[in-house]
Amino acid sequence: MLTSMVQALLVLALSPLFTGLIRRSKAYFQGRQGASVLQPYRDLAKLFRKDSVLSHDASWIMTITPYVCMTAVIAAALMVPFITDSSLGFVGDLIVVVYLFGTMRFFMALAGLDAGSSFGGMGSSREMTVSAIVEPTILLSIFTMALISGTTDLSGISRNLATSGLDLVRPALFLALAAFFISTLAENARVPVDNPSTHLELTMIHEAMVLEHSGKHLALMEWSSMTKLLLYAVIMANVFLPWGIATDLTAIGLATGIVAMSLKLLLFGLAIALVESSMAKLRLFRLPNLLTVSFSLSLLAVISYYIL
Amino acid sequence: MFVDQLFLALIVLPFAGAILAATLNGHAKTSVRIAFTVSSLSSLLGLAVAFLIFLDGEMRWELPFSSPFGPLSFYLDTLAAFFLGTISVVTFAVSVYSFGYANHYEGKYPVGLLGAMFNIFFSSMVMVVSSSNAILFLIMWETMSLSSFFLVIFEHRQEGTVGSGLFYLIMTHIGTAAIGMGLLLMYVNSGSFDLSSFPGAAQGMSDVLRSAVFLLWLVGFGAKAGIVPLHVWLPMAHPAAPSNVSALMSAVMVKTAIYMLIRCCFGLLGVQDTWWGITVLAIGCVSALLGVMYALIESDIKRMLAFSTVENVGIMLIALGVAMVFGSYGLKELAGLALIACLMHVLSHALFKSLLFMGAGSVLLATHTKDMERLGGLAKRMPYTGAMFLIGALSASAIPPLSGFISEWLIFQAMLQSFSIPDAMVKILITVALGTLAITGALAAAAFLKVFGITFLARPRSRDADEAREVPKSMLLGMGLMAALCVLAGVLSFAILPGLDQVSAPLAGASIADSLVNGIEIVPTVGEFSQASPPLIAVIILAVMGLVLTLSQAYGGRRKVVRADTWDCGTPLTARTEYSGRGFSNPINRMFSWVYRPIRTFRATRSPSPYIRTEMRYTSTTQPVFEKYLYGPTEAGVRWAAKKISVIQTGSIQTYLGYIFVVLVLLLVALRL
Amino acid sequence: MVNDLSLDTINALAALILLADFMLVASSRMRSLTRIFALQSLAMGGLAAVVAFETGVGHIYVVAVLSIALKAVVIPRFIDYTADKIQVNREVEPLVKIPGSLLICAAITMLAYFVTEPIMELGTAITSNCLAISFATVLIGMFMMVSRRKAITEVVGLLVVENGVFLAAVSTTYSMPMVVELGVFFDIFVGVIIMGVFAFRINRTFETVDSTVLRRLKD
Amino acid sequence: MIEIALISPAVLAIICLLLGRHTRAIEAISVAGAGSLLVSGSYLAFRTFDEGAIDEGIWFMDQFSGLMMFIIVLIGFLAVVYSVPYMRQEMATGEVGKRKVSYYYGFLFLFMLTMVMVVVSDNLGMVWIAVEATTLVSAFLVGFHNKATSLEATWKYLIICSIGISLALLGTIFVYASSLPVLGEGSDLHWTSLMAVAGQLDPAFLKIGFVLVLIGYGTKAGLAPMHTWLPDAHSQSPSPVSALLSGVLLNCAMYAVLRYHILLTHSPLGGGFSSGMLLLFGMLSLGVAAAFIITQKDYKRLLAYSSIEHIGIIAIGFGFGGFWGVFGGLLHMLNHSLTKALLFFGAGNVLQKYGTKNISEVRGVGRTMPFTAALLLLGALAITGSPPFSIFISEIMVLAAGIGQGSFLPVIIYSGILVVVFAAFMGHVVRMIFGEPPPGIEKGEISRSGLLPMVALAAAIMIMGLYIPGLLGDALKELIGLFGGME
Repeated sequence: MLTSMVQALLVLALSPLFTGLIRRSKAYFQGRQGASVLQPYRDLAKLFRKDSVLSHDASWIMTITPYVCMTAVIAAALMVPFITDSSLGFVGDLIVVVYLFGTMRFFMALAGLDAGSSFGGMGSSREMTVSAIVEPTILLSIFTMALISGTTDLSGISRNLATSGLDLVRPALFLALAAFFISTLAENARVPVDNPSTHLELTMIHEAMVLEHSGKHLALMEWSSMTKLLLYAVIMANVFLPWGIATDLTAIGLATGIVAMSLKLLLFGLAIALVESSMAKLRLFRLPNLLTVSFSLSLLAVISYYIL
Repeated sequence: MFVDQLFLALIVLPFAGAILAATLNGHAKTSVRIAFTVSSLSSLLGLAVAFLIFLDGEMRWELPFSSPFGPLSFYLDTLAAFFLGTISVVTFAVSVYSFGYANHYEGKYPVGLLGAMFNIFFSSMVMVVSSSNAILFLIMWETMSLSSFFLVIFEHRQEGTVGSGLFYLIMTHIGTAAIGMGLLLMYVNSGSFDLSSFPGAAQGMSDVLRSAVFLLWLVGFGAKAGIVPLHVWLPMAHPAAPSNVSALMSAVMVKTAIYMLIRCCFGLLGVQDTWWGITVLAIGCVSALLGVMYALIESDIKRMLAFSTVENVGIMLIALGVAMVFGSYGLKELAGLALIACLMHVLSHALFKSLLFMGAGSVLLATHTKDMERLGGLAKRMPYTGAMFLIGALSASAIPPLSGFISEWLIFQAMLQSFSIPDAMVKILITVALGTLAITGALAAAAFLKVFGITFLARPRSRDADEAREVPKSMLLGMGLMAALCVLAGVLSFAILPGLDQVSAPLAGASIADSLVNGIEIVPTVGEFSQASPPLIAVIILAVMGLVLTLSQAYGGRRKVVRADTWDCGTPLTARTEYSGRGFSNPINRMFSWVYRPIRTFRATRSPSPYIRTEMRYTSTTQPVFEKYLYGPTEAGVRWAAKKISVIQTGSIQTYLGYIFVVLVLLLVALRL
Repeated sequence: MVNDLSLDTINALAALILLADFMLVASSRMRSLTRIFALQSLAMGGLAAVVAFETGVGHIYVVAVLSIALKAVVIPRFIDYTADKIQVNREVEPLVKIPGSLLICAAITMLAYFVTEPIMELGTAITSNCLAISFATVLIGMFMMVSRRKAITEVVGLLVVENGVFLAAVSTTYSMPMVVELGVFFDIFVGVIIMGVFAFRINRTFETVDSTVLRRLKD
Repeated sequence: MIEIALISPAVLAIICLLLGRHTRAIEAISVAGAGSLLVSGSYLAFRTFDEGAIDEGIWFMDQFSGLMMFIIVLIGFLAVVYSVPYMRQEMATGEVGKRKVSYYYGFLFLFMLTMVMVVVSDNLGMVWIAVEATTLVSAFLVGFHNKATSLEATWKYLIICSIGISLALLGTIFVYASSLPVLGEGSDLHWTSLMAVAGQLDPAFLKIGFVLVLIGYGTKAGLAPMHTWLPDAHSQSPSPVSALLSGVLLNCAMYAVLRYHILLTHSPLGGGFSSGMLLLFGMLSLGVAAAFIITQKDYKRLLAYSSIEHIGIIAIGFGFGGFWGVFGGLLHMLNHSLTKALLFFGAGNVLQKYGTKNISEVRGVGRTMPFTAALLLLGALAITGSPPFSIFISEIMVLAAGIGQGSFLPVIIYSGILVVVFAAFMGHVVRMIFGEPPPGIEKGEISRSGLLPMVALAAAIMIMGLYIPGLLGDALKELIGLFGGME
């Protein structure tokens, strides 16, 4: 109980760092100098101290959305194993986590519509379109892991996988991992699905939705998005490649866990940055192809689990 | 004994109320009050009966006179009681809502008759789930259809209403014919019209015959439940009906079909073949997916909700199909789990769909339109309706820990357990169904996001929407009740599930209540596969929410909230600069254009410069695929044949005599040969 | 046992009835139609009388007398009267030309023999071989109704059918019980009168008795 | 005893014809007379139900005749009651004069007399005479309005039914012939005496006899393809007469066919031959009627075709046979009479209000005549086989019989056509009842007293939908034995 709270706080605290890391490495790959890895912290702190501007047209939905989003990611963070394999898995399993992210997306998209600007609507519309395929992909790829490890509890998956050595490794795992990786990019507004640093409204998805938020509200929105990104990375690390996770609360276990997690996150951060630097954003109506590929991969993962 | 009397009262009361309301038709206000007081009282009675049956286990009761088809008996077990309870709860809330809603018909339509039919409709649903005699069942089934038909065409002077109602009536009649044939096939083999004699007879029937009965019932009840491609009447009838009626039809009437499918496949026929389950599963998948896809692109709120009903019926059938597959492999616990998931979805869908239809009714009442493209900004003008509609939409989108989420979660869990099935092909099929269900869930969220976002948020798109006012208190009360239940049924689902187990245990052959609920946790499986605790999720969400609010207020100090115009590149902010509903769903419309087959036209008036267009016109309509390729040709074919046959009535007496001559000669020759 | 002369007479009369059928189909004048019908009815009556004589059943005489009185005298007169009154064109105006009609009637006669063959063998009556002719008469009567235009010809056709039925009754069962036989005659008589009444009315309303114009009611 | 039921309508007819222009007196006497006829007829019917057959020499009544008798006197009484306001309205609009009204009531009673005679005659020859007499008498009622169309209808009715009935006479002769070797000269063509020796009758004669009787009386019963006169006659006659023609006369003709069917069932031939023929013609009628119901533009013709459909169902019921088939067939005869009478009465009100028989010109009956509309809608639902009305019960019995027989193809066609008919029929009626009435149509019922018989019929079909009175049920079960449906 306490461990998972601490871990959730840790995730929350480290998420800007992870975002900073990706931005920094992306800059490196692109031959730019880039800002410090701590820049996201500064941005958030600045935003927290600013007044919020709300649209005349917006309703109470706009106001509650940042809090709902933040709540949803924190609740999800409580159910995801981080350094150790303990989390509040008995409260909610992987489906609950995925649907908590769904809640966040739902409210974000509502807020996008609420201000009555055409950009917000466009962002919401595109976000929901993308998620229509991405969400099932995520579910199916984690289900594959649930089947492999015999539980739908995320901690349980990590534990069972980590403690059984390489016994449980199957081709399905890699198919699921590939599908999940593409979905992670799509869900977290990364290239090639979305461009997080775009300035052109017509190409935006995620940014268009939060366009009308400002000040403290924007800070919460940004922070919850960062946390979501980190959580996806953590899930990827702990569900698909959980080796090294701390299965007990001894000092050695924890140390191994921290080191393993840091390495894995670094790796994912670099991978994301690499993808973002080497690929161009896809046109919106080319996206279905990519997403369908990832969905098929995840479906194939489950099927191959049964066949192979 | 006490239950018997309550049940008698439950039969008599609505009829008395109906007669009274119809007689007082002239005094609109009084008749509305009487009708809906009676219906709310009788729904409370229904709830009491259901509750008592859950305590006692079952109840049998007979009408005091006999018929050529044996005694007209009623039998309620826990399954029937569960549906009786669901019907009653929804009817109660809708009755409360109707006090306010029905008043606006005063002076325009005979409200007393609305109230009378409403009561008969309720009563017929009660009797459908409780009839034990096949013929009595058929009678009540058609009474239910007829009374709902009259309710659908209540606003008969509206363009298209009568046509929609007729289509509904015909579809449901086709269903009744199939059901009747199935029942009679069973009767022929059992020698008794009592449903309780059917399971025994089913044992002695040949495979082909039993499958024929199964398919007949699947078509018959499927027509009522709205399975694709028999769903076409739903988006026609539900929008045409008064909203309180659509709430009842969508939330509980289609459930009576699910009830009968469960009853037939698990009770009357006994699960026999795996392919039955697979068939139900496949139909469920297609219905769920197509239902939600059409819901997504619809811009009429009530039509959208109707398509969403198709989707949810599909989801229930997926769960039922999985239960049947498990049952066919003798996996009783898992069959029980899937069945519980199905029942939970029945319950949660009843709750949120009635809430949403009532919400749609409130919107309709306040703005006189159900076209999303003319709405908007209602969350500020009708805050309570908006909030409650949002709760319904969240539940429909399976947002934890609302009831819709719990049921979907249970269905996922049941499907994940398919690894226990020995046949790999079946496992893969269930996996595909699981993927379908996941896509359905995501699309449903998009659809409900759209309906809430476009209707309630941003700026109003018409004057009607701009001038909308909050609806009367009784309507809010009805909706509030359902909204509260949507939340409670989710959070307190650990208390509901043992009750559902009482329903499923006799059908599936195994009780899993002990393992399913562990304190406030739900452990939907054998072993340690997965678990969740809805109340804890609720607690965590509330706690974290409080924490986030407090901390974010604390950090950086209290900041002002400034009101300003939305930024829109400097263009004037009008209703036309908002994103429209059609625009919202356009990416998906394009992505799945092979399903929707949209017809798009683009026309621009020519002007001297190619860069300056004085007028541009873009239209996009979706083809009604099933109407165009299935129902249209069928009707045309029947009409064509009728036209051909009707040539024989030439009007010439010589021809007529010729017919007799020919028939005589033919028969004489045939006799000789 | 059976008087050869009677048998010959019966066969000759039956042949006359069949001949009358063909003459009816062949005739193109209204007047001759009723004459031939009267002749046929006379033959019928005669046949009945012979049968009565041969079997000694008293009431067949009554039948014979009634047949001759009604069908050979009263009804033809009545039809002629009606036709005069409403000034029917004297042409029969067939829908099927006369040579064609005759060929069809020949085919009908063969058909009648074909279908009645097994029954004739069963028959115990001395006249049972007339059955084929009675069927032929019924069918030819119907054919007349189908192929002729005028309302009056339809009535005549109907009466020919009745004659066929009567012949069948005489040839298989030596006619029916007395009370029935009387009732049948009464009905036929009243029927013809009523049809005459309506032929009047139709003529008044449509100014024709061509029943092919009666085609307003159709689908 | 039976003579009373024969004499009283004859006397009433004569009184009506004699009274001439004293319309009020005729009306009073007619209603009272029809009422007393109802009492005496029902008494006879219930006596047969209760005690079994009554044999009075040439008059004979068993439960089957009892059922028919009850239908005749009941619908007859209601038709007379309905005729009073109907004829007054016709006089008010100048359609008919006082003299004609006396003819109308006179012939109405004669018509009832002939129908009663059909069902109480023991002698099959007498049955034939009575059936022919119904044609002759009712021809005047069909042609009552003396318009071009009604004359045309009458002419077709007279000619086609007469030719049909001649064939029935031929058939009767053959059946008589089949009995001669057994009974010799003593054969009196009485149905009871034929039944007594049914086992020894000659099958070849019976076969050809039944075919001719079926075509003959089938013409009168409206079985396709001999039905052609029916839509014309039923739509052209005054509405109360249509009710009698559709609801009662068709049943009487069917009754005659079924007497022979019973005979064949008990003969060495067995029931298979006649059942098969009934099934064939029933199916044909159902199909043909359905086609016309779909394409129909005239609501009285719609009802007429619906009668063909229901006669088809009755034939199919007896064709399937067995307990449920016969039960359903018999019950359907009663149910169809009640329902069709209700609908024709309703159609009469609509016709007098709107002055047109065109479906497309009648809109918004619900607004102009709410009670008629409600009863009409109820009747339409009932006639198309919706529960909780009685026709549903009999139709489901027929279906059960078919399924029990294992004749799946006919069963599928039967149910398919019933669904199509339901769709088409309701489509027509619902459009008439709802919507906005055309301009110039005043609101208000034609008459209140005209609604009374309709309400009575509606109540009857609703009650019969759930509950069959014990006495009737027992009588029908007795009859099932007679039809050989018990084995």
